This record gives sequence, structure tokens and C-alpha cells, in this order.
Amino acid sequence: MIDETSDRSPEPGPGTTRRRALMLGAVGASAVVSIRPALAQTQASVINCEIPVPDAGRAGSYIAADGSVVPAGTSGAFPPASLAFKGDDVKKALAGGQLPGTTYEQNQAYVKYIRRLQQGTSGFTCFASLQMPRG
Amino acid sequence: MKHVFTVRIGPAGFRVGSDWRAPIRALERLYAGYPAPEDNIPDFTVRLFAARPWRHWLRPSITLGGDFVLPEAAPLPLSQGVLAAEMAMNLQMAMGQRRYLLLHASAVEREGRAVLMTGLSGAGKSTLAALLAARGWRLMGDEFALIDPASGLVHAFPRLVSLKNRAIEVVRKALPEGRFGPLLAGTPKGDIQHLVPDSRSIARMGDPARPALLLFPRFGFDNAERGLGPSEVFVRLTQASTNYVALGERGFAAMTRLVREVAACAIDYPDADAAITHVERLWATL
Amino acid sequence: MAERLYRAASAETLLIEPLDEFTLIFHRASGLTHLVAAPAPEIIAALDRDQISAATLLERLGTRYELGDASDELLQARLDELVAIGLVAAL
Amino acid sequence: MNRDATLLARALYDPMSAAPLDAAGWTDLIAIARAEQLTGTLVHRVADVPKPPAASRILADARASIADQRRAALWEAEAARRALISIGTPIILLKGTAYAAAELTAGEGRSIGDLDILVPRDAIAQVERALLAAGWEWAKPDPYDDAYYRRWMHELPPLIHRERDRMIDVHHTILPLTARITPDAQAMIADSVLLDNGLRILSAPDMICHAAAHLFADGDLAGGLRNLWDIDRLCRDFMMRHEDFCLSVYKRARHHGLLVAVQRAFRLARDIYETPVRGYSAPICVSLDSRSSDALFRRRLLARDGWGRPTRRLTRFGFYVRSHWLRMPPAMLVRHLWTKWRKGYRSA
Repeated sequence: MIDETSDRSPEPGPGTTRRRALMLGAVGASAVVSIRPALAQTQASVINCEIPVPDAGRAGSYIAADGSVVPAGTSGAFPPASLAFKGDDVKKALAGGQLPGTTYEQNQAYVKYIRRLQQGTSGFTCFASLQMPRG
Repeated sequence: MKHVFTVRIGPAGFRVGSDWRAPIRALERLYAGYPAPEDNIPDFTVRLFAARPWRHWLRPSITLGGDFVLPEAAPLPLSQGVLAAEMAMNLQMAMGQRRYLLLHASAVEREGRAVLMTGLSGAGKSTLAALLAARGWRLMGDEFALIDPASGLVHAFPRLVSLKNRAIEVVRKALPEGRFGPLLAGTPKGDIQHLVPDSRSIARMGDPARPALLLFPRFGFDNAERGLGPSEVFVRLTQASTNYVALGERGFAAMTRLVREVAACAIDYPDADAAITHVERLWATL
Repeated sequence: MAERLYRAASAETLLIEPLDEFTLIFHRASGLTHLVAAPAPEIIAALDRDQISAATLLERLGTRYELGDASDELLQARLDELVAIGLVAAL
Repeated sequence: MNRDATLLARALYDPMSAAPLDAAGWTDLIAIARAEQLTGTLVHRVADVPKPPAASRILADARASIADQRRAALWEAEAARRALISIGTPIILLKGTAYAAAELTAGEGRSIGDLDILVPRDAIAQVERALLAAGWEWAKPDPYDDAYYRRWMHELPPLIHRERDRMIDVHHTILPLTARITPDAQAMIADSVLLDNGLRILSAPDMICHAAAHLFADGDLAGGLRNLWDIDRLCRDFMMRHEDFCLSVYKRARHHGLLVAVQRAFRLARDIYETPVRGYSAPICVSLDSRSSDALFRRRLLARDGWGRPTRRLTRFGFYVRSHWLRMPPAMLVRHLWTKWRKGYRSA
């Protein structure tokens, strides 16, 4: 059977006192996503998700400091990321880490871009979307 | 309307009305072997009409109408009448289907069990389905797979297979005696030619199958296979369904059952032959 | 302002399907499906049928789980998300 | 070939009239019902009428999604209530959601699109802020529409919820400010009735006044058959409860300046759905004798063929211009139509 083994830790057996660990996540990282009505189909996978910055539809455009997508070559803006970022990289960046291969300013711009992506529309449906803050 | 064509494709009956004769004549030729709607009452009405009276003759362009419409759908030239009818019928299923959970996926069947291939347009859904049909699988559909929430079975929707650009000659090579529609050049999606499903697929369109394998193909990448966890499959399938939310609890039950019971795998492949090897190898492991 | 109380949607209106590290929740009252990661399912289970404050909830979670990074602020963020999608009501 | 939407109207008020229909008749009936957003209502009304298996299957499919749609609409009202609870303003449900929430026959099988609510005018700024904070966002980014809405319309610009993709229209009165008629919104709010879900609905007479106002005064009769059906069902519901219901409607309508609209609505409901409404000579004189202009409204309301196509294009365009004429003074009408035309919006 083809199935990815889940990494959920085994439940403590009855009688053992060791309680299961429960993390409350990060303030900026959401733990819920609602399934939206979707006519169009989105791209990425939920677990091993890759997020192109900017998304495929606007490949080649630059990312401004505030995270918005601007025409290529706009002064003060950053070129598109050479490689799509993995879900885990994005999760860490959204919780305050840094995207691999980016300068501090570049990372700020890219993270703002990812925060603005709306799950299920032009953005993506993936693990990172679970980490996106609401509102 | 002046010219009318009716047909049943799988469980859905259609009535197509047109201001012009040509599209209806073409549909009658291509759908020759298909049954009429049950009791002659179609589930959906489609209208191909001239938005402005002069558009009937002057550079005639077809506006798509029917029970369900997308306001911003662009008109098509009269020469692409078959494509206009296909898009309008797809739209009725996508927006109006309420009995079956509709997946944007192609499906083929062997010994009562089905492989479903869902993915972006251009991921090779239709091509793969046509090529597998050429190798003896029964074509259930190249665009929509219909899941009956009550039984969990997949029902066929064997519409004309819509082949685009390079896929046209790949499939023509695999099916030298296949019946094809006219070559429609310069459509919004490039060159399109329709393949008429073989008589067996049409005759057995009423036979459902048990879904056994869910594939997420990506054309044009190096060979790769990756098993997918249930939650990833769930989200991908809800995004590949046009009526998941509208079906409410029935949709949830059907989708959860699919995700729990059916093996799922993402396959990347550089060309058609590689894809067929993937499918038949994975099928053997079930 | 009086301390806010929280109540989970009643059990009969929720279809809960654990999958892997995510859990599916179908909410009958809204017809919506939510994909949730921990600690969302645990919070809904801990609320049970009661109307309790965030502080009481944190205590209740503390007795059932090893709370590694627990803080009022974090629990409040998780509660606010569940309120936003209607699985928890803030009274 | 059926002449017009009379096929649907008769099937609704006299379901057994559909029994002799053949395959073509059922095909046209279903197509017309879909075009007029009355499929769910038709399903409900012809449930016990003998019909070909395919017709009952198609209508059964529609019935399955009516319950889901109704639950989603009632949830939208509950979500709005929770978002606005801290303001403490009364929230009055209007139209479809109100009929469903109050379990009136007008709500049975009715398809419900947007959530319409009425709130006191002085609370509208707080309501706007609370909705934006709770996940709603502006549906139309077009600045012209926004300014027009804010100044002249009787409602906030439409908002749509980011997760649920459903729209909410927040009204502070029931007709555009520019319209010649100015209904008494305060009185409507004062007389509103509290439901057990914490939300309110208009009183029965005000509900009829609002339905009539919506039908004629601010619309181009789009969706008119469904609005008129609402009026038919509401009248039958309330006339059963007390005999002189029509009189209470006429008194209230006169107070709102909507008596002409209500009389027109009652005459047309009687003509199209045989609604058992009646006029009075005392204590006030309200006649329901037919008017020649009624025929024009009838033509527009029934302008639908068996393919679901809108027909009688000239009549339709006439009502389109009329609807704007009623909503705004002539100078503004010309400027509005010119702006809309230049931006590429042309009437259907």
C-alpha cells in the first residue's frame, strides 16, 4: 500500500502516566484552514509544499518591500526567489526564522508576500497556509 | 431554438439549442452512438446563441448560455461550435451537478476497478486516459469523475476526449483507426481535436466502478513517484471538485471515504510511455 | 470587561475525522469543512459541553497534556481562530 | 412551444396543473424554474404530482441541496449575529433568510443568495467596522460604485466573507435615499419581532411592504416572479391567522408611502398566482381593480421562454431604465448611465 507513515507519536497505553505532549503553536501561525468552494484548481501539495515567490501566474515580477508584486526591475524591489520554498522553510520564516538563501530585507519582503497570499485563490493550499495568520 | 441536439453522457442528459445549424450537425455526427436523455427530459439546458442580432452573420460568434453561466465567458467563433458546446456542457456539470461529487479528473476502468487521474489542465489527464484506453482499459471520462456519495462508486462521464496541441499526434499515433472530430486551430487553448470514445466505453457508460487508485500526474518532469498522506489528498481533491462544498455532509462523507480507502500517489513523467509504465506498475501493486 | 467564556459547537453538530497530523472537522450548522492541526481538536475536546474561560481551559489542558510552550497569549490565538470559523463561540 | 413563464406560475399555485405535462413540458418547466431561481420552490410544490422518472430524479437532486443551502444561509445569519453582538444593535433579517429563520411557507424550498439585514442608521459605522474585523471584506473594489453606494444607496456597499464566499448587504432603510418614496425605517425597526435565535424579522405588514418596495421601487423586476411568490405565500400565511390582514397591510403601506406599490403587487399576485387578496371600502378605501398598466408589468414578469431565455427585450429595457429613474433624479440618472456605459457596463 502506498501511504506516507504519519509521524504522530504513539498514544500512551492505559495506566502509563506519561501524558502526550501538546504544542500550542506560534502566535502568527494558524492551526486551522477552512475548505473554500473552489472552481479553479490550486497548485501545491499540503505536506511537501513548494511556494514559488511570486506564484507561477506572475513569474518574473519583483517583490516590493511591503510584499506586493511589482514589475520586474522596479527600484527597491527584490527579484523573484530562484527556487520555490519548501513548506517547512516557510513555516519557520512565518514564525520568525529566515527563508534559506535570502538577505534580511529580502526575507522580510518575501514573508510579507506569503502572508498576503490567500489560501485557495491565486495563492496555494499547503501546510504553510496552515501557518498563515488570520486577517 | 431553431436547431436542437440532445444526448445523454453517463447519468446526465443535455439539451443543446443553437442559433446556427453547423454546431448541431457536428455534434450529431460526433455523438452518433450516444443514447438520448432519460425519458427525453435533459438534466441541463445549453444555449449557443448570437449575443447581438448582427452577430448571426457578421463575423458570427457564439455566446455560451444555459441553466448555469459564467458571466465573463468570452464568445467563440462559429467554426469552434463543438468546443463551445463542450465548454457549456462542462459548465452545467461543474455548477449544476448535485447528485454526484464531481472531481476534475479522468478515469479508466479494468475488472470493475478504476484509476482516477486528477491534476491541472495540461497535466496530461485527457492524454493519459486516451492512451490507456488504447491499451485496453475502459475509458470512463477524460474531464470529470462522478463519485456517488451513497455507494462510493465512480460513475462514467465519457464525453468527447478533448486533445490539445502536442497530445493530438501522440494519441493519433496510438489510435490510427480512432474517430476524430475536426482540427480546431487557434482556440483559446491552442489547437484542439476531439477523439470519440470507443463503442465499448459508450455502451458501458452506465457501469460504475470501485475507485482503486488516485493519481496526481505532472507532465514534463523527470520520473518520480511520491505517496501522499490522507490530508494532502483530501485538500487536493476538494480543490479539484467544483461541487464539494455545495454537497454539504454528503460531499464530506464521500471525500473522507475516498481518502481513507483509496491509495494515492503523485507521479511525474517526462513522456506518455513513462506515464503508462507508472500507472500499470502501480496498478499491479494494489 | 467580564472574563470571556468559550463554548465549543455541540458534539452532535461536529463530524471529526483524524487523518494524520491533521484532523478534518465537518460542521453541520455551517456546512463547512475545516482542516485543523493540533491543538485545535484537543481544545474542542477539552471545552466539552462547558462554558469556561481561557484560564480554566489552559488549566484543563495542563492536566491532560504535557504543555511544552503553553502561554495565555498562545491559547488565546488558537481560541480566536476557532471563534473566527465558528467552531467555538465567545460568550 | 410554451409562450412564457405562465407554465411555471401555474405549476406553483396549482401543482396538479403539471400532471398532464409531457417530456417537452417538464423540460421547459425545469428550465424556466432554474432561470427564475425557483427550482427549490417548484420541487417543493410538485412533490406529489405524478411525473416521468427522469423529472422526479432531476427534482430530487435539487431537493437534496435545498436543505444544505438553507442551513448555510441560516449559518450566515448566525455568523453576522456573533460578529455584531458586542455592538448591541438590533439586527433585522430581510427577505429569504427572514422567511427561512421564521419558518414561513415563503421560505420553503426558497433559494437564498445573499444575507440582507436592516440595522438602525446610527449604528451602521459600528456594524461596518465589526464586520470587517470578523472576516468580511469589500466585494467591489470599484471606487465609483463605493462613493455612489455610500451617498445615495440605502445600504453599505456589498461585503463578502473571505472564508465562506457569501455576501452580506447591510441596509439602514429599504429604499435608496434618492427615491421619491421614503419608508419609515425607524418604525419598521421598532415593530420588528424577536426570534428565538436572537435575530429579528419585520412585522408581517412591514414584510409585505418591503417585498413590494423591493419588487417595484428599486429593482427592474429582475427576479420578480420569485418576489411575487414570496408575497403570495406571506399573504396566504397571514390571512389564515387573521382575516383583515390586508387592511393592516394597507394602513402600514400608506404610512410608508408604499400603498401604490402594495396595490400593484397585490393585483399582479392575484393575476399570476391567484393570491386571495381583497380591497376595502371602509374604514379606508383601497381598490384592487385592475389597471391597464398591469398588463405591461405582467408581460415583463412572465418574459421567459421554455429555453429559459429572457424574452421581450424592449419591455425589459424599458423597466431597466425605469428602475434607475425611480432611484435617482433625472440629471443623476443620465450621469450614472453615462459612467456605467463608459466603463463598459451595458444593460443586458
